[in-house]
Amino acid sequence: MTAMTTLRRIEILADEPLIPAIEQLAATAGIRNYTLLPTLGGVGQHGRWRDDQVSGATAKIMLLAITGDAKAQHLIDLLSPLLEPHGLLLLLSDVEVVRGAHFE
Amino acid sequence: MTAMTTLRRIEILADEPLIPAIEQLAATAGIRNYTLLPTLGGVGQHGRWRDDQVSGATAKIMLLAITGDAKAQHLIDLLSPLLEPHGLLLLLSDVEVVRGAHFE
Amino acid sequence: MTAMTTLRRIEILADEPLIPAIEQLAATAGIRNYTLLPTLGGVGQHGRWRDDQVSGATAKIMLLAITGDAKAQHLIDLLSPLLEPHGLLLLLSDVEVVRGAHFE
Amino acid sequence: MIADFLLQPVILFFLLGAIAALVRSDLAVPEAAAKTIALYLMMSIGLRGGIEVAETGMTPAMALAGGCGVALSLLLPLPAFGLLRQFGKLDQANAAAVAAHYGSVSVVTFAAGSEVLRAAGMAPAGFMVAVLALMETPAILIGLLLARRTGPDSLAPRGGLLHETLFNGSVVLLVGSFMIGVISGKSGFAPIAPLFDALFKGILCLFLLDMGLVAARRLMDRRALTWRTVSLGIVLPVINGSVGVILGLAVGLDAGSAAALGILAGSASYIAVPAVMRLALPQADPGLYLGMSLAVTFPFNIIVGIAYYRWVSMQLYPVFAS
Amino acid sequence: MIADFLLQPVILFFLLGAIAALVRSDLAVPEAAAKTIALYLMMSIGLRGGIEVAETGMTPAMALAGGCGVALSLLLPLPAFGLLRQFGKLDQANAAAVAAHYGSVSVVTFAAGSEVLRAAGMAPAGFMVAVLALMETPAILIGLLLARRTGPDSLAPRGGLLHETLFNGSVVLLVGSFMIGVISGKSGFAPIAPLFDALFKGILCLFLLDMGLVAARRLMDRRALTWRTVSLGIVLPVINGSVGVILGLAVGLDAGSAAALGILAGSASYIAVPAVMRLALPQADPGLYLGMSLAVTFPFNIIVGIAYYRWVSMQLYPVFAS
Amino acid sequence: MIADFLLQPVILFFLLGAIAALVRSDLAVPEAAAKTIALYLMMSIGLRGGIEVAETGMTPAMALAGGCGVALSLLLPLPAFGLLRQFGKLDQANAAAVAAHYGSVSVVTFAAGSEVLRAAGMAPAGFMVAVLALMETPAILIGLLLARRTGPDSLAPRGGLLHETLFNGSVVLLVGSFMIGVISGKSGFAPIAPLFDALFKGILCLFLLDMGLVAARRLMDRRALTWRTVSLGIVLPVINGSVGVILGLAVGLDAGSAAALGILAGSASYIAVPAVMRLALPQADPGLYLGMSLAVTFPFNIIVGIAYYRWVSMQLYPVFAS
Ligand SMILES: Nc1ncnc2c1ncn2[C@@H]1O[C@H](COP(=O)(O)O)[C@@H](O)[C@H]1O
Ligand SMILES: Nc1ncnc2c1ncn2[C@@H]1O[C@H](COP(=O)(O)O)[C@@H](O)[C@H]1O
Ligand SMILES: Nc1ncnc2c1ncn2[C@@H]1O[C@H](COP(=O)(O)O)[C@@H](O)[C@H]1O
Ligand code: NA
Ligand code: NA
Ligand code: NA
Repeated sequence: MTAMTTLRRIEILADEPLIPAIEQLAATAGIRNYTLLPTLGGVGQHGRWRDDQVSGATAKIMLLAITGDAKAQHLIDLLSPLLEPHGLLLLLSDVEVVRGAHFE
Repeated sequence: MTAMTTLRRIEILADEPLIPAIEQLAATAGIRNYTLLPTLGGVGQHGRWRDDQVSGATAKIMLLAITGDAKAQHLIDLLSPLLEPHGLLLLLSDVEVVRGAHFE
Repeated sequence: MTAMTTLRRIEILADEPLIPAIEQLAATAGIRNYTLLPTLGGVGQHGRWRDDQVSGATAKIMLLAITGDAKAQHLIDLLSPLLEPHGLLLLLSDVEVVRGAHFE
Repeated sequence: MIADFLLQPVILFFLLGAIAALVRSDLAVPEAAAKTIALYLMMSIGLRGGIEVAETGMTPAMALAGGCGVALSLLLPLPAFGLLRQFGKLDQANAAAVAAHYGSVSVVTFAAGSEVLRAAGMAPAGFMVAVLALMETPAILIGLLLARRTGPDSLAPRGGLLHETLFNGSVVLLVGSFMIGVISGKSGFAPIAPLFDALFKGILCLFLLDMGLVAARRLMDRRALTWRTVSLGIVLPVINGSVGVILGLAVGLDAGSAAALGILAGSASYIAVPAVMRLALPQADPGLYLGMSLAVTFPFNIIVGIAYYRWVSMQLYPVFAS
Repeated sequence: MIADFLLQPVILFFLLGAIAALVRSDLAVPEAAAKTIALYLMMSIGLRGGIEVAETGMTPAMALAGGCGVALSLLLPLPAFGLLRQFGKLDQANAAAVAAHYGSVSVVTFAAGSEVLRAAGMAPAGFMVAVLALMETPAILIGLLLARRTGPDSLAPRGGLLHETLFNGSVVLLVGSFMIGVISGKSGFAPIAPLFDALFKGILCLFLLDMGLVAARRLMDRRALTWRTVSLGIVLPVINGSVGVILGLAVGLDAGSAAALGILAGSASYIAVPAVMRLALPQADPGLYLGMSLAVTFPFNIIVGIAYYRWVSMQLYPVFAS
Repeated sequence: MIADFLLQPVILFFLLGAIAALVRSDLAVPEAAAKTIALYLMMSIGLRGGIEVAETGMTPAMALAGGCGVALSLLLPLPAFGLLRQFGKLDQANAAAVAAHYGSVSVVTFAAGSEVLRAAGMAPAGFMVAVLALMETPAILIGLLLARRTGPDSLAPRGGLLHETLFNGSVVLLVGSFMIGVISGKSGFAPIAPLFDALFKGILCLFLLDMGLVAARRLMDRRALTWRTVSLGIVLPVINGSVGVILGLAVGLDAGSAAALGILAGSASYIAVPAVMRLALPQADPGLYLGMSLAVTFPFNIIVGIAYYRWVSMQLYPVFAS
């Protein structure tokens, strides 16, 4: 039976133009590896959005990063003050992986 | 250290034409905020599908909603009888968020 | 209140050309049902990728499968030796579903 | 002549797509491209039909053809339903859903058929585009009646299915483009003709390449298809198409327009109808109705049906004209 | 004449899109197609402007028009900001963001307006494309000054907002295509003219169909719009456009180019500016500024504004020319 | 003359894309558009080659050129492998993967090169498209032999790699379109020529804009590239291309076709080969082989290589012809 390690799964939904800045914040927290996922639309307290823009200004992207608890906390601390003004969605959960060392 | 709140993460995979109806059901359960994610294809007991249609009739969309336990239960109760006839996939898990109040 | 069953959620991120082979491995482990999700790009120990290829040779797809613990373990055992050479990402977590029998 | 027809690039690209799927090639047309091309085809068909009507003006033949189209869309599902229940051994919901598909029409079959007729000097009248639009939806209503749908458990939209049916994107775009063609006329069309006229056949090749891939992949996944349903996927268009041609000739349409009415009657929807059925008859199997319409009837019509309806119209035209 | 204009296919497709959205049809243009068409439009506009400049050479009028464009982009946000604060009752950040949008320009409004002017024998000079490119960004800088943005909590890129502003994809593509047009000239353009010239109006129809859908859907979601902001979405273009026309005529531009300057001044950005504002002024509401520019001002300009700026230019041209 | 060549819009758009990436602009061509354009280019190249063969009939030169193409694809990886191991300091798997890329061909380099040759009155024979298709895959098999792949741990498909290799989407589409061109001939092509012929160069501009973005972004991420591998990305095409031209002239091809054979030999695959290598040689680094072929060799060929192969062919043609 393959040994698993429990880590933290962070998902951040953000406007497309903000993604490079979030990547930089993640790097500050020591998180260099991530995956970007597309989205189609949604509704939040700032209203409804849809990926209907030529500019992509209101398109959103989901950034997924798997990391250890300390780094996850560090990134969350960095992001917390930005959540409200930039309308970000931040989700945290547990996840198990093989090769835990790969994620340090 | 930023304080986190544990909430419920609901994911519903449904045919594209059903999404507006599911949004209405979610609103009935008091869930107004959600995000829509694209999919490419899959296999289930109703066979294989692929987003190969001009009509989008067999394309599916994933609806993601983060909410409290009571509303999640309410939505699941509403959706349960529809899962089988409409070939829906419904997933529930725990998720932690900052600003728990934002999700009431 | 609708009864829920706890199962395992497996997510596998893999290069597009590998997906058929991974489907076959999953079938070997008794997992026949799954959903495919698109991705946009990412960074890992093998560097940065982006879905910028006409060939799709460096595009990646996320395969999502919900299954019981035994089958999940079986698939993970099959995939473990392939994770490093093929640069796969494998995630495992708990998930609750209605109609647990549907997922046997 | 049939050989000539089959050797046209547009048909050959359909076959190429089918072959690519059959040898399990990874060839694929991006989904966004296929959807955009479908929009283009509907705009182009609508515009060109509308412009022709702007030229010829309204004629009694137009009203007659429209009436025939609506009648066919309403009535053809009835015998189809019987055959699907008896011979096809389908349950009520599935038989009703499939019957609705065969009462409705396929825009791309009409497009390919019109090109064939035009090439043979039998161009259908411009108003046949309006008939196409009129035939898309009545069959859906009949299908729902046949299914005697009750279902308090349905996700069907509050606004009612009628709304979904009437304002389906393809119906709106086709009717709208037709009306834009009527309003702007030949001179208004001239500046946009390089896109909507000159490129039409080339773009149709690209679309049929994709249809070949889609149709063959569905045929290979043919979980839902039996020899009975496959047979009906060929028998229904032959019957419906023949009825369409004869009705068209009977009310006095020219041979080209009657052939086009046959093509419409013989074709099966795979855009508007499935979208409504997913909502209204979830218990019907999309693998079945899309399998029959896309993987059996569409290829049959492209390769054999169109030529056949045209042949029937040419044979019978003298009989009715005399 | 206005009626003639409104009955052009390109306008009718805009209306069709809007109607489809209003009746809640599921009609949709895939996002990837809309983005690709936008790239095509910018390449085509840039190339054709550049080629014309290659033909006529650099002229003093060109420098003058460029100066006017930059001046308008820098100054028009100031009175707009005042109106948005006082009459619109917006807070500082929102007023500044909206003002920046109205100082900047809309490429598609310019494209549609140029076609209208060309059809009326009032083709604007080729260098107006360069003016379009010049006007895209100065307004952004003024908008940020007006907002007196401080914010240590901002995600604004380390490279600075200036970089984002200057190297926005639409600016780079427009300027680059313009320069390619200048370099390769008429003979270099000939082999690619079938794509970038002949198809332009047809593809514009497809794009405006999508713009109609997007504008009307935004109007229906109009959470952020009040009667005050909607009114300003009409008043601002009328004021700015009139100023643009008069300034153009005052510095001696021909009637067509002055009308084009009016169209630019009267139009509001919905590509370059929103992208920067999401980064730099997150507290400003995209529902507001995209609602105003896309759902109010864009349709107003397409249906009324363009014709109005042209009319102003024709009326006043003799005054200034004398 | 070289300057003339470099000032063509198609090259300038490539440079524009590269510059946009270098200044870190957010300009991007949607992925679905790039894929669709690639399909279009292969259909167009295949059709136009096939039609020319339909006109000229089968010739001995055709068989000879095909034989040369296969020989080059099989043999060029061998010296390349040696250089990559010795000078490039790559391990066996990486050297084998890269060698396979340089034995195979780039469709877009061929397309751009053909346009250049045509413009210079040296149009290559239509059958060179068939040679292009023939050269795509043999190199893959040699590459796998060179890697002496064993690997029970591989995800390589049960159907075997041969299937993947032969039925790769680009191979199927190119060969299929070529055969459709041969079958339907000039008269069958006429109705679809407005799409597949007239628009070709314009659409190539759009594609090269994207290639410029992709190539420059890869160069900037150049984790996997060293000065040694970058040098080989220039040396290999020069050697391979020269061999191709000389072999072509030696077997008696005209100067244009020999130059085209040089372009094929000198170009490196970035569509069919990487897809197979991801499956068959996962330990080889895509950052390396796509970096070399897309970010070094492709730009080199577009900007210098094509002109060089043509020059070699023009210089040596008299020698061989005498
Ligand atoms: N409870 C939620 N569940 C899922 N997605 C959400 C939720 N709340 C917000 N979002 C997403 O995050 C975006 C921004 O949220 P907001 O800042 O509340 O407007 C929304 O448009 C949604 O796409
Ligand atoms: N066990 C599973 N894991 C992941 N996705 C599933 C699973 N079962 C069903 N699905 C998805 O849900 C769709 C409908 O399921 P079904 O009703 O079983 O055909 C399938 O086509 C899959 O995309
Ligand atoms: N820690 C992580 N979090 C999220 N995605 C990851 C992570 N590590 C790797 N990935 C994804 O998996 C791909 C392959 O990983 P690697 O083999 O490390 O290059 C990367 O390009 C990412 O898209
Ligand atoms: Na029918
Ligand atoms: Na303006
Ligand atoms: Na080569």
